[in-house]
Amino acid sequence: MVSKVLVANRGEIACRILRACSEAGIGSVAICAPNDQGSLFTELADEVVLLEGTTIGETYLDQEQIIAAAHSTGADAIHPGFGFLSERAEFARHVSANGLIWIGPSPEAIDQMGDKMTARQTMRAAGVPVIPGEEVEEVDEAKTLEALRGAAQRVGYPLLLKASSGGGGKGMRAVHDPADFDQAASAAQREAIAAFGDGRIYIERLLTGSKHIEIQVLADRHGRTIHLGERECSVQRRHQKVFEEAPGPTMTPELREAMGQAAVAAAQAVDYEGAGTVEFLLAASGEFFFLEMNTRIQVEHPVTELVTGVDIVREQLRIANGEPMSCGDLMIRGHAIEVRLYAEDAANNFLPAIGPLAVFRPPEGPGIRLDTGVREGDDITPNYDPMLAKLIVWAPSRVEALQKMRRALDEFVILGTTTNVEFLRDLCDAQPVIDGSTTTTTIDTLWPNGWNPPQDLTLEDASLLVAAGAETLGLHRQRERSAKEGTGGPESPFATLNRRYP
Amino acid sequence: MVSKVLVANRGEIACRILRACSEAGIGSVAICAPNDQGSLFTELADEVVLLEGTTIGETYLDQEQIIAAAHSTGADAIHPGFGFLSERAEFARHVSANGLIWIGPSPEAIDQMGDKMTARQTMRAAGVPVIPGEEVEEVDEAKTLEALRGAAQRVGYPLLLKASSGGGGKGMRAVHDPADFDQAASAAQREAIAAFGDGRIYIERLLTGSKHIEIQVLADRHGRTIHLGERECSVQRRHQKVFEEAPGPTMTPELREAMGQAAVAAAQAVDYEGAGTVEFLLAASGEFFFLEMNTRIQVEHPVTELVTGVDIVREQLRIANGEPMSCGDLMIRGHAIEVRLYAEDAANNFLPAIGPLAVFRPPEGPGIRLDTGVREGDDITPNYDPMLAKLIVWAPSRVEALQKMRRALDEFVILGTTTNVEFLRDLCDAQPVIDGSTTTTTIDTLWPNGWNPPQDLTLEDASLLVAAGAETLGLHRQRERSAKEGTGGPESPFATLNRRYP
Amino acid sequence: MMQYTFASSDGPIEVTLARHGEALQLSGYSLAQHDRGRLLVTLANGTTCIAHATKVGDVWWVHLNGRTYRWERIEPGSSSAHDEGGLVAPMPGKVLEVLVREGQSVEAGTSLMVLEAMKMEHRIVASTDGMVAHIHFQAGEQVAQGAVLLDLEETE
Amino acid sequence: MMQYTFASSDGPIEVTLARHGEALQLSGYSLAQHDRGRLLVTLANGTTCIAHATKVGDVWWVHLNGRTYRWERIEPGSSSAHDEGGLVAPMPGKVLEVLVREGQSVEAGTSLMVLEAMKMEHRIVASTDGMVAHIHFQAGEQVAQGAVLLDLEETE
Repeated sequence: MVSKVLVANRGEIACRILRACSEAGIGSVAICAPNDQGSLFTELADEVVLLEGTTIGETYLDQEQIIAAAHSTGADAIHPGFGFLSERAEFARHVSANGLIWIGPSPEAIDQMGDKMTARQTMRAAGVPVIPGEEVEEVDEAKTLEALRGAAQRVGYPLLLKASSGGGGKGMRAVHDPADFDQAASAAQREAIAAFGDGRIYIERLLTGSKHIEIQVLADRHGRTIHLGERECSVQRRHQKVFEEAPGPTMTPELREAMGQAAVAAAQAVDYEGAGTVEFLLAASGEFFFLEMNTRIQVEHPVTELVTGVDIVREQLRIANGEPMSCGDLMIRGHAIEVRLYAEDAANNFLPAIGPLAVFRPPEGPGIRLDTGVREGDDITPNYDPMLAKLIVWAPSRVEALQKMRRALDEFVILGTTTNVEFLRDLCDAQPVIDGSTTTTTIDTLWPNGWNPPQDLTLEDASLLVAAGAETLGLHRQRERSAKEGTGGPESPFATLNRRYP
Repeated sequence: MVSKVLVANRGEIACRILRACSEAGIGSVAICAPNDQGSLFTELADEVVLLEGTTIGETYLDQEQIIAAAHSTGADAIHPGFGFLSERAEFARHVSANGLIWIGPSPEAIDQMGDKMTARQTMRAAGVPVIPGEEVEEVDEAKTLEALRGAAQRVGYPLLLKASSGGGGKGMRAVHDPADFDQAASAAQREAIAAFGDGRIYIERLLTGSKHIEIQVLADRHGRTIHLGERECSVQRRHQKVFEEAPGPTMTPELREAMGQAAVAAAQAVDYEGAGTVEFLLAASGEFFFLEMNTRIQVEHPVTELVTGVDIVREQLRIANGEPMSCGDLMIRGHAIEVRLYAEDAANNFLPAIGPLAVFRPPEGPGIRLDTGVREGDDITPNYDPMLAKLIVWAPSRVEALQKMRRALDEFVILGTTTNVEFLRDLCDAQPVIDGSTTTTTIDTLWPNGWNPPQDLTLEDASLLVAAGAETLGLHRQRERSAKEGTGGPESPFATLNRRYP
Repeated sequence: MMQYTFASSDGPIEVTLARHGEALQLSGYSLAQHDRGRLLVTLANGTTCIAHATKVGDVWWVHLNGRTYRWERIEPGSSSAHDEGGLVAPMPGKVLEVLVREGQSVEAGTSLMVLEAMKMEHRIVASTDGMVAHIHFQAGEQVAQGAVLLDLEETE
Repeated sequence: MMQYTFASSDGPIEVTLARHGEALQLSGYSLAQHDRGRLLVTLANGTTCIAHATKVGDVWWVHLNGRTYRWERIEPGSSSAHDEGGLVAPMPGKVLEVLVREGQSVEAGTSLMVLEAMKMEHRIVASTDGMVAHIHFQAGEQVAQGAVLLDLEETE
C-alpha cells in the first residue's frame, strides 16, 4: 500500500511527481543535495531530507543515503523520475529488498531494456523490427576499438555509435566518414564511461531522413497492457529532443495501430509494469524500427497527457499500489506541442549556459502548461542538467497549437541566463515544423552552420535605447536593492537563516 | 473580414479575448478607463485607446466613445465580452450601422432574449418549458407594486422576483413570506433601475432543491447550430455563481440529449448566431425549465472548453468572420471545475472587499488554468465588479478534479485584500459538493448563519508567531521599499512617467 | 525577548517571542527566515510549513497551510484603532436607506442601514444588542470607506 | 543629453540619449518608464511595446518583442573587459584533451581543446585564423568559468 512516496529526483520532474502525490492524498518526501537547498521542488514535498555530499554521485545517485532517507521518514515507495537512478535495475532491486515499493517496472525488465544491446536482441526475438546494426560484446578494452571498426565496416556509413547504457544523447556520435571513426568512438566511449560507468558501444545504421516516433505504454498488474498513441520527437539537437508533439503530424490510424501493437508486444516481452516508452525510427519508406525502450516516465510525457486525457504519473501511482489503471479506451483529441527550455547558447552550438534567473516570467493563458523546476531568483549552476522547464501547449488543431506556442514563446521573458527560447521560437516558423515534415536531421538541415537569431535592426536599436534608458532611470539600483532584501538583507538580524532550510 | 478586433471590456475576459486574437493572428485594440491604466489587459492588446470619463457609464458603457475608438484605430469588429454592453441590442445595431462587425448574435436575438419577460414568451411559443410564473407589464410606476402583489399571489410562495433586464443576480430577490414582499420588490426595482435603467420585474415560482444546469450553444452562418453539453452552476451565493463544473455530476446521456435539443431549439427560435448559453432549472423531479438565455460568452465558459476541447472564443471569431465553426461532434472527456475568485468577505455576507494585492501567487502545475485580470501589485478598487479571476482545473475524473482544486486553493496565496479563497476551499470539502448533489440553495443550507473559516488554534497560534516574527525580521520594511522602487521610486528622475501609458 | 500586541475580536493579544540561536520561538513553535519574503514555521509536532507574510498599514497578513490570517499590530502606547460600537462603511458608497432612528433599541442582527456600493446593496447590521446613539449619515449621502455610519451603545 | 558606451562584436557603440519632456529619445525611438521594472518603447513607426530590462554585472539584459538582447556597458575610462584573442572557458569544467600545440597555425573553425562540463563534451573552436600563442591548461586540469584557455594571435 503506497502511503508516502520518496521522490528520488530533483527539478521539474520532482515537482510534477510531488504535486501528483499531494493531489492523490499520498504523503511525499523530497531528497535534496546541499547545492539544491531552496529549490522549488523542496517546497512541494511534505518532508525534505537533506543529503550529504557534493557531487551527483554522492547525492542523487547514492542508493544507501536515499534508502536510509525513505526509512527515516517512513516512506513506503520510491519514485525515481527520469535520469539519475531511474533505469538502474540494481537500485530497483535494492529498493524492493528494503521492503519498499519501486514505482516502475521490475529490475529484470529494466535490465533487459536498459542494456540497449540486450534490448535489441530481446526485440528481435519478440518479432519487433530493430534498426540494422551490430552489437559489440568485446570486453577487452584494448580490442574494443578494433572490434568496433570491424562492425562499422559491416554496418556501413553513415552510422551511429551508441552507448549500450546510454540515454539523453550522451555517449552517442554520428559518423559519416570512416576517417572520423576512431576519434568519434573514443569520445563516445569516454562520455559513456563518465555518464554511465559503462563504455560498451554498439553500432546502428544512420537512417537519415527518418522520424523519431515513440509510443507511450502503460501496464498494470491486472493483465492490462495498453498504448496511449505516439509522440513525434524528431526535432533534436545534440541527439537530444527539443520539440515534441502528439499526435504525430503525419501519423495515420493504421500506422498508429501497427506501431502501438509493436510497442505493446515489446512491453509484454519483458513483463512490463507501469509507464514506459517504446521508441522507433520511422523511415521515409513507412517502415519502422525499434530504437530502445525507456523504462520510466519520460520528459515529454505531458503532450500525451494533453491529447489523451490520461494523467500518466497518477496512473504510475495507481499501478504501483496494485490497482488497475483508471483510463479507458484510447481517445486522442486536439494537438499538443512541448518545447524544452534549456539554459544554453543556441547560437554557439547549444553550449550550456549558467547565470542568475534575474527575470523569469512565463507566458500565461488558456491551453498553456509550464512544467518548471525553477523560478525567478534562482541561480543556474553547472551542477545539473541544463533543462530548466518544459513549455507545453494544447489546442484543438495543430495549426492552432503552433500559433499558441508562438505567442507563448514571444511572451516568455528570461533575463540573466542565456536560454534557447528564441531558437525555439524560430523553430515554430521553420517550414518543416509548419508542414510536419520534420526528421531527426531537420535542425542540421535548417541551420547547417548553426543557428543565429534573426537580425532586426529596428529592435536592436530599440534595445540599445532600453539599456541606456534603464541605466539613466537607475533600474539596476532598484533591482539590486530589492534582490538583497528579498533574501534577508542587511537589516535582518538573522541574515544567515535563509540557508537553514530544510 | 475580421482583421482587427476592439475588445469592449476589461479584466479577465478582456485578457482571454485579446490572447485569442493574438493567437489567431488578428490585430487587437483595448479600451481603457483612466482608472484602469496599467491593468493587465491593456498590456495584451496591440493598441490601447484611453477613454475619457470616470464612471462606468462615461467609459465602458459609452457607445459613442467606443465606436470612435474602433474607427480611429481601424478596428473592423467589436467583441463585447460579458457584462457592460454585451447584451445591449441597441449597441449591436449601432456597431453594425457604423460598418463594424458585431461579434455576437443579431440585435433582434439579443432583444428577444435580453428582455427576460419576452424571452419567456418566445420560449413558450417554441415549446421549451419555462418556470411557472408571471410577467408584469404594468408601466405606470404607481401601480407596479400593486400589480406585482397580485401576480405574487397567483404564483404563490416561495417566489423569486427578477428584473426583466437582469443578470448576475442584480435586481433579484427571493421572497418566502408575503410580509417581506413589498420591501423585497422595492429593493429589486431600485437595484434593477440602478444597474440596468429598467425597473420591470417578473415573478417566478421559487423551485427550491433544483439544480442550475446550462447548455452552451454555438451557431454559425452555415446553418449549423450545436450544443457543447452542460455546465452545472448550482452553487450560488447572492444569486451569483461561485462554483461551476462540467459535465454535471448527475447528468445522464439521455437528459443531456433532451436538454441539448431544447437549447438548440431555443437558439434556432431566435436565429441565433455565435456563442450563447441557455440556462435551465433542473427540478428534483427530473423536469427542466428554461430560465433565460445569455446571448454572449459566459464567465464559466472554460469548464466547457476543457471537457469538450473546443476553444469557444476562437469559434466566436471564426463565426463572426463568416467561417463555419471548426469543431466536430460533441466529445466530452474528464471533468472540469471552475471557482470564481472574488474580492469579498465570505464571513461577512460576501461583502465586496477592496485593497492592494500585496501578494498574489497563483497555484501552478498540470491541469490548472487561471483566467485572471489582475496580478501582484494591483489595487482592488470599488469601481468595478469584485470578480478578480477564475481558477479552473481539469482531471480525468470528478474525484481527481476536486483533489486538484483543493491543492490549487491551498497553494493560492493572496495577501492585502480579503478574498473568498478559503470559502471556496471549504466548499470542496462540503458533502453536497463531494457527492454532486448541489442545488441552488446548497450554500444557504450548508451555512444557514453564514460561513466562517474553520478554527484551527494550532495554525492561528503559528500565524501570530509569523506576524510577530515578520515584524522582528523587518519584512515590512523590505517590502515597502521594494514596492516603492518597483513603480519608479524617488531615485528615478522620471517619477511621473509610470502614468504615461498608454 | 521581543513583545508585540495584536488586536483580536477577544481583545488585545500579547505575543512574546524568544530568540533561540537563529530561530524565533513561541510556545513550542519555531520560526526562521526562508527566502522571497517567506518564513519557515516549525509546528509543535515537528512538521514544517512555509508562511507568506506581508504588512499593509498596521495589519500583518499571513498565509499558512491554505489559511489567511490578519493581525493588526497595536503599537505600544497607542489606543485601540477602532471606535468601539462604531459601525463603519466597509467601502465607499451611497446610503440608500436608514432603517432605524436615534435612541432606538435594537437586537444583534437588526438591519440598521442600506448602503449601495459596487453596484449592489449591502445591509449594515447591528453586531450586538444595543441602542442607536447617533446616526451620522442620511439617505442619499455619499460615504467614504471607513466612515462611521452609526454609533451603537452596547446594552449591559 | 546622456551618453553611454556599450560593447558589441563590431566594437564599442556610443549611445546618446536626449531627454524630451518626460521621455528619453534616440533616433526616432522614445522610451518611458512603465511599472514593475519595465519600460514602454515607442518605435519610429509609432507602435509601442513593453520592454523588460535587468542588469547583471555590467550587462543589461533587454527583452523586447520576443527577442533578448545583451549589452555590456563600458564605464567611462575603463579598458575593454575582454582579452582580445583569449579563448575562455564558458563554464566550470575539466580539460579532456588539447588538440593543438603552441606555435601551431590554425584556421577559423579548428577544434583547439575538448572540455567536459555539465556531463557533456564541448569543443573550443578557433574563432579566426591565427597562431596558438599560449596554452594555459593541460588535459585533466579543472578550469573555472571565464578562465582563458588558450591565446590565439590573429593572422593579419
